[in-house]
Amino acid sequence: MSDQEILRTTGLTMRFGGVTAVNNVNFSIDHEGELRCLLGPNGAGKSTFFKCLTGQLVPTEGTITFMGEPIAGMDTHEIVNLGIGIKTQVPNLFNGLSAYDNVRLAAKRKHLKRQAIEKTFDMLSNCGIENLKGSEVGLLSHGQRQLIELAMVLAAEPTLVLLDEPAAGMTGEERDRLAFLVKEVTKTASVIVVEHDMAFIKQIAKNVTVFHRGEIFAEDDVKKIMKNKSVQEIYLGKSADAA
Amino acid sequence: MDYTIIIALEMLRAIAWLVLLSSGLAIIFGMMRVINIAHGEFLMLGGYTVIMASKIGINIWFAMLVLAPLVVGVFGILVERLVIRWLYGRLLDSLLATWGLSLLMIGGVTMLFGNTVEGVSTPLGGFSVGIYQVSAYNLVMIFAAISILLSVWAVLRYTSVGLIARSVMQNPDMAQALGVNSTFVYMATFGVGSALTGLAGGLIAPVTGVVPSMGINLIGPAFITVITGGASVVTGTLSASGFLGSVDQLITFGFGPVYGGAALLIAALIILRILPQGITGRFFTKKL
Amino acid sequence: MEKSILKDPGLYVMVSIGLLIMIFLPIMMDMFAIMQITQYVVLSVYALSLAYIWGYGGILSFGQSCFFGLGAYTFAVASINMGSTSLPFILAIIIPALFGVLLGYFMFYGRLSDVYLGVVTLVVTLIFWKLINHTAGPQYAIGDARLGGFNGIPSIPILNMPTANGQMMDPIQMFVTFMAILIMVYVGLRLLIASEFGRVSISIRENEVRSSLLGYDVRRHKVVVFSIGCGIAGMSGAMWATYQTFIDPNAFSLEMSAKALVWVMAGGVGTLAGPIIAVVILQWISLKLGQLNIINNFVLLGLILVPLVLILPKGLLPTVKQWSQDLWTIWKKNKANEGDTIIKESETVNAGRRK
Amino acid sequence: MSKISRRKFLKSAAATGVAASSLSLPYAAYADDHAILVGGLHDLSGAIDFAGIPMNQVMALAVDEINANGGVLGKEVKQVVYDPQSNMSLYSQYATQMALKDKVAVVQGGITSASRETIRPIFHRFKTLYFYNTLYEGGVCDRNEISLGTTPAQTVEKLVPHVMDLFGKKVYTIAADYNYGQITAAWVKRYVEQNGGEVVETEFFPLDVTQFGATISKIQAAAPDMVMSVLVGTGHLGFYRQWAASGMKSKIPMASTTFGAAGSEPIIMTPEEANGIITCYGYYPTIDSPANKAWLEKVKAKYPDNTPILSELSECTWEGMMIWADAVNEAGSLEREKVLEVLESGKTYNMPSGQVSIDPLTHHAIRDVYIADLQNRVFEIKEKFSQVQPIDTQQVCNLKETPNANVHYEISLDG
Repeated sequence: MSDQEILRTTGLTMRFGGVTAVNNVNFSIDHEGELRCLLGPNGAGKSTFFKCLTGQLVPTEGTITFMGEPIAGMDTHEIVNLGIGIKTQVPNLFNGLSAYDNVRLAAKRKHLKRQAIEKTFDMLSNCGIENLKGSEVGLLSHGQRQLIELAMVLAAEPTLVLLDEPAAGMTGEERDRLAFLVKEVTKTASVIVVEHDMAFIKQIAKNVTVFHRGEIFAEDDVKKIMKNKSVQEIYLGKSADAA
Repeated sequence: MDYTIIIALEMLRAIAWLVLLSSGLAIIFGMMRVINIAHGEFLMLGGYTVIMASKIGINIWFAMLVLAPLVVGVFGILVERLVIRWLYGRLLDSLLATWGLSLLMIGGVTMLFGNTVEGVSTPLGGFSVGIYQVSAYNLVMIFAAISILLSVWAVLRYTSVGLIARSVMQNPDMAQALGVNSTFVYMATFGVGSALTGLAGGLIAPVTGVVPSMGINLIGPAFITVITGGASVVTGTLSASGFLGSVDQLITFGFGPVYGGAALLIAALIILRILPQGITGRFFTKKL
Repeated sequence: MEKSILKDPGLYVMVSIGLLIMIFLPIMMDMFAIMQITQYVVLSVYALSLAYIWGYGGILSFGQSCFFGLGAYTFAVASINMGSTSLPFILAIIIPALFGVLLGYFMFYGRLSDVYLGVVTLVVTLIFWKLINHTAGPQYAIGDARLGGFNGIPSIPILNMPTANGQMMDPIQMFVTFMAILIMVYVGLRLLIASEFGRVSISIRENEVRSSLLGYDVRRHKVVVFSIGCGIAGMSGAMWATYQTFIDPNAFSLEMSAKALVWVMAGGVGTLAGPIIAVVILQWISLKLGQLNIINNFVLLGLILVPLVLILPKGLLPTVKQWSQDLWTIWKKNKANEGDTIIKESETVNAGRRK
Repeated sequence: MSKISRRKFLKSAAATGVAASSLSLPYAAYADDHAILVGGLHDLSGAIDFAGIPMNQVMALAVDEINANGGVLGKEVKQVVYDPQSNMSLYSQYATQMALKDKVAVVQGGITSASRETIRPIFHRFKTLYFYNTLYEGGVCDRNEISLGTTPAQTVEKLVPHVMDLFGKKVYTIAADYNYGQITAAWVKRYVEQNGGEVVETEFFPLDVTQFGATISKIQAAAPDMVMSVLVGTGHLGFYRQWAASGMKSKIPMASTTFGAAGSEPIIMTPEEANGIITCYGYYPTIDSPANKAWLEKVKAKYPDNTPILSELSECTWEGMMIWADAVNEAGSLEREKVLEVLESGKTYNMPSGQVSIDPLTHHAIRDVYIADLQNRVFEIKEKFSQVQPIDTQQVCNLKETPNANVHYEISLDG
């Protein structure tokens, strides 16, 4: 594993009119293969943070460096082509196309025609959704759509994978598959996961960053965070008990 | 000095003109996302109502202010029930259907009333500003535009009907879930939009040539004003009419009507490029 | 899964029909009918330009006539000045396509979408219409060609044969040439749509955000799609100009734009053959109406259009396809019930496009 | 003083070449039942149907009249009517159809100059005799076309001195921004200056302009003695209304060569708005002659309920049919060449509008021209000028020298 710093944000701030959704966030992923969980109540700014990273939003202030290159203000497709892949909160798919076509469109970014097709089949089988390949994705369940989107993200072989609530709507079986996949991914890429499901977090993560009101509230080992009283107060309360 | 006053008056009138032309369309488009290509023909219908009414001896003010909105409003509800209600959420189909409707209306009015009907003359005379003569009717149009905007604003802001309308505008599904009968709201909205259009058509009847094809010259400016204004009915209409009307008149005074018309279009283009959601998509977002 | 466009029977059926018409119509029909049909051919090319960018690129242009008009005027001005017609015809493709790149850059890089995109194209068209209408005075001339304002440009040369002696085409030759162009445009677009480029277009139409999240440059791609459509529209404008030997600002009119929308919508968005069928049917109806003089023709046209939207919401071709599939299913069921051998299900054609 | 710019258009005579030579030419316009077919091509729906419908009605009346008098060459005449719906591509299709399929003996029609320039080359190419019966900007030079309407030189020459005598020498011209408006405005300027006056301003309006507030203010600032209007179309109707609404109508008088040309404006406008506008045309329904009165009776008898609004356009359509029928009967043949020879013989016809003859050099009408003052929706005729020549077209066109011409010259006046 290389020690090159993957991602760093400095003073990252995003304001919408009078609302500050992300406030002065200094965040970094230091080495390849790191898996980081983002926690925080709804509206804490996690999804906005992701959108800044992928260029869907242009941050009001601050810098973002990815693999040593400043990317704030670049276009989404340029950032993505540098190697960031995102699975959005609500699966964002080509609803009218088949699962196969969806994944292949992603695979094509990295591979030539024949390899792209191989890659597509690999990804479909890795994600356990081979049986869905001919289905129009608009008609599938939420969990299935999550997996398809994941397959698309991975098919493009990104350096940094952003996963926004990947386990939502999944059956137990699908979630286990997901946890396995995420671990597989960390062999070649870094991963940032936004998740509410504490059981799932424990299953996959070591380091956790807690967002609150657009700022980084705490950043620590997952076990310590779960014992952190103030974190529990603002967010974990119930989930921690349940876990 | 007199000339300055005249220019200012003409600008106000030009703004009022755009407000009158577009407010009905703004309600229908802003609240229902239905593009009514037959809008120009709705205006024409308002104009014809006034002409036909005054022909049989009805007071022109009554015809303009009561009959025209009534007739076109009822016609609008009829159109909504027969055609538009099948097309909600299908923006483009509504465009195609209303295009057919506009042809139908042009032909229908020609068949029923003929294409050459005796017009009504402008009520009120002129008044003078220094050496200049100005039509007093201009003031009526400016006043009518202000009243329309104020009443739409007041209804949306202060009445429960307005609240319901706003909620449907924001999120039709949610409103439905809260028990709002959105079918009725849509019908009423289309009716009100049509009635306002009828009122406008009635009001412009004395200052334009009322012929079946008159709508063709009116739909363009109305449509552009609405889109440039953005989603908010009152602020959008006002800001877009204000901006486009002023540009049009200033350039017309300076360089002639060709360039005035072109300047209006170019101004709209620039606004849409800078503010892709129209003026109120960016500013005044919280306004009505 | 991977199905080649070349295995799509629909393509061959359409091309064969086209070739048959091209070869046999001049033998079977009189000159007048041929000239009528030439008009449908020209307008079909125009309809295809919008059918492509809207149905397969998700770009809704209310201003397709802008490029139609631009092509027509380019051809008129260039051919009047040059005398020959081949280069002007090519210019009539290139100039609208280049203008399409400019306008596309302006729109797509301004992140305009949806109905706002429509309105910008509409406004640009109105500007052209206004300005070209303003060119009545003698000072508005490009070389030997007077723009003529509202009255338009008369006496536009008829297309020359592309052969060496460069004779002017007679109506039959013009028909055959235009039919060949239509077939080429149709096949070209089908190939383009089935290509990788076309698949990306469709992915952008389906989901713009996801496409950019996969690293596709959505805006650049849209500009390219748009300008291809503009080039085709421009070419159809040139065909129109040389067919009529006359062009006026109506080429830039909203009506001309609206017609393209109507044809594509009536024929079925997301098909190419549908809009062609719609052109033929609707133009034929309006032609026949003008000869009937029963009641006001605008009334009749309206009475046809409004129910059309209500009855055929998906457009002609997709609806007919749907019906015939349904019928097929019912027929199959009956057969099966009668105890016959089950007919092997023919796979539905799905070469890169959505029903 | 004036220079006629003969802009050399590529002749669409080009079109006559290969295309026509391969066709059999239709001068025998017999239908199956041996009636002679005549084509009528007028907008019967759409934006200018107010002009087209009366023209079509009058044409039908003329056909009846011809048949009542024994038809043409002893055969019945039948009208073929298509409605181009104010749509140029339909114009071109129907024109082709009339020429090639119906093989009509003559076509009457086309209203706007655009529609005429769409169909004229088609009739020229297929050698189908064509009558254009609308007042227009002048300049058509085509032996196949007979243009019966007045041209600007015919009306402006008479109108300008008349109104300058009445109102004064300072003229403000407002005109529609297209060929007819531009050319007429140029003639207005020329004749105003010839009569020792001055055009203080000439303003052009696109046809879709509906708002005239700025112009009304500008006119007031310029304070002319009179306004000369060459406005056309439905949008421009707004000018007269807004002009009257501002109270200017009683202060600055107006003259026009377009107001009420098709007869509809005086009805759409109220008398308060339109009274006192001085116009000049080749025909008014109020012409006090036995021929006109008898004709009005005929129109009324055929259309008791839907009586058409009569104007120069519809009256010229009548002339077109009657002149054609007379020429065919005199030629004793439907052959275009023979009919044209009769038409070029300089014969004078007695028409409701007065004396009409066809100038053999330009194929334009030499006709009587009237000036009228509009009062309470009625044109009161003030002055009559006999046998006015179409001098504008005569400057650019000589069909004796160039019988194969197929051009629409742009007549431009410098200075």
